[in-house]
Amino acid sequence: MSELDSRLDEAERAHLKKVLEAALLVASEPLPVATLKQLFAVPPSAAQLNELLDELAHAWNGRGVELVRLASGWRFRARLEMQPYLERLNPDKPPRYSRAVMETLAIIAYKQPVTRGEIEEIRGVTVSSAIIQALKERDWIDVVGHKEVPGRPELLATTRHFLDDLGLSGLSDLPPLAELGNLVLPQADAVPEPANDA
Amino acid sequence: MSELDSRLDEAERAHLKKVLEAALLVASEPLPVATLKQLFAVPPSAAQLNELLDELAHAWNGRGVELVRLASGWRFRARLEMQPYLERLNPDKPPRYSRAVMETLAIIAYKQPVTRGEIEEIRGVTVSSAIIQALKERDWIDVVGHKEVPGRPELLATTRHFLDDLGLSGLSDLPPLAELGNLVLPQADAVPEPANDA
Amino acid sequence: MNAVVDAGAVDAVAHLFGEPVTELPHDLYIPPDALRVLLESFEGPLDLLLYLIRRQNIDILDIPMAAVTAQYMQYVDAMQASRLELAAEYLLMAAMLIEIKSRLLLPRPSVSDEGDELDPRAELVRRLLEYEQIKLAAYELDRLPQAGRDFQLVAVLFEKEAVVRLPDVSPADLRQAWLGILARARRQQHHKVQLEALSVREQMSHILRLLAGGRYLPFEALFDTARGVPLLVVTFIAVLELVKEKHIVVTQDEGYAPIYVRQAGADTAREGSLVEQGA
Repeated sequence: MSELDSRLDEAERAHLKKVLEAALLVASEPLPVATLKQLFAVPPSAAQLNELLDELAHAWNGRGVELVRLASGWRFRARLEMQPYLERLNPDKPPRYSRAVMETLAIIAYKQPVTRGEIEEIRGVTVSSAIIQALKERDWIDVVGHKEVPGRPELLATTRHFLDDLGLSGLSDLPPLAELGNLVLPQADAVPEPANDA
Repeated sequence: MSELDSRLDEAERAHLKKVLEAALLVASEPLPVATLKQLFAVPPSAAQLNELLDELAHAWNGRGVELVRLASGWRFRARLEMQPYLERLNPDKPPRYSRAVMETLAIIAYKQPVTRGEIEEIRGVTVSSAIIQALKERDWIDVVGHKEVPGRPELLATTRHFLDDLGLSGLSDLPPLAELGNLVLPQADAVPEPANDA
Repeated sequence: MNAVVDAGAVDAVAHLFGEPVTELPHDLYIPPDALRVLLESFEGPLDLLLYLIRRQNIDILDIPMAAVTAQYMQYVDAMQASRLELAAEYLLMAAMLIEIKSRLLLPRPSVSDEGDELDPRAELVRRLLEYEQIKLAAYELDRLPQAGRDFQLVAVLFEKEAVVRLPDVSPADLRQAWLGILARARRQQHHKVQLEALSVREQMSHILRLLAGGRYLPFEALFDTARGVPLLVVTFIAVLELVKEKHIVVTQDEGYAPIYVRQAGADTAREGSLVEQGA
């Protein structure tokens, strides 16, 4: 039917998918289509590969593992619903980042590229080196340049690895920022302050 | 039929296998049955687990990855036949043929059928037996006859397998020699080549 | 590390992203331990201020500066009274709040170049809104599933060293090798490197394979008519070349009789092997 069908017969398609599946299952990083092409002496076109990968992803529907397309390529990962089971094998809960870390990360993600000074201006407090260091070591942020102001501070931005780890295919997949005017927080359980402390 | 069937219905079996598969795919080491039991709040018996794992392994027949039972437990691993493909993705120092091998191969490809003497005449140096042997063992060249001159030397030619490995449909797909003449300058510094440089 | 990562063991007094302080007494006598927790539960003066404003459902665009400043100062005073090390930013904010309040008390409001009235609170409101936006974004970001924390990555074993790796060769490598030969040949003029149509050489090898083992074949059997005229021509040239290079022998008993082709020396080869067997 499609152009692809006319060129790859069923046996070829099955073989290509078998190799793609094996490569993606053993890969420790997401694999872009350009890399997947290198699997084959006579590589299929990018369009053919994408079609095969879509079919492969579809074939994993309903399994405990899924094939997803991320910022830096395709990767297999366990579905979220498997986490309660998998955590039983490894009961050490991975750390959750503090609000200070997450706010710093959010500023870098949404306002990038930013300097540390600009982060501090938004948060109203000093940003500790430990926070920047932790995010760099996680390979979630890196230095993309220097701002041409006195001191030439580092310009920080998020990495592809950050998008991969959060299952995003690009920055545009980030949760949209609330508009400044609409920021009224629902405060259902707001306790009124006593009048005498004014 | 079996005792297992009487206790686990199809939906339960499918669910258990889904969790087992996900756990084994994300595990970085072999998982013994005792560990796999911990996945479940109400664990199946070891016998039931083994039967499910056998079924799971069977379901992976014909794929590029297999589920195997090792001394230390169950694990997924890439099949041996996937190795040539997967290695293309991890080109950590790919082995390379020496210039002597490549030139010998090029001469056999372009001038076939040729004798070893003719190869030596073109290259200007002796061709070691090791080179010819290595190319024969790889099934890239073979003997297609003997030249009717004293000593009846072997006539060497490239094989179908050589074309397949290089992704060529025929020798005419090789880079045309006629265009190559203008791409090179005569070698200024003639470094004598060692005779046996396989 | 504790400053960076909360291992999840946060007490009820200070939730990470929820309402930060829910159990504080209103008389502002706060035990120092609780106050430390309180202080740590805010991400700075903006966060504290935002909390005070939001807790009372105050319109952020019309902040009653007197009330808010008084509340803020009470928290700061309590922190200082408990000799908690207070970040300088809290004191800076206190000074700023007092300054805004006093400017609001002045009879004539300041006027911008365009003649608009400048609300002394405008810059504070802008910063509060921007901070709140990021605070919400951080909360949403933290809710996204994270690799390792909320889902696992697949890692199937690939035993790499199981098989000896053979070098890969591409047609380009062959081209490169040939260029090397050419470069040498140019220097050594006596090396005549001829450029021939490859398909002829290929066909020569093919014919020799057909005739392997001393087989006799009818001349016509060498030609595959189904594959087009060009190949027929190439095959014919290949036969001529093979005859010229004495690789094959073409025989015909008489005119118009069938023409047979065999490898040159095939008979002798067979005789040779017979002799060896007998020996």
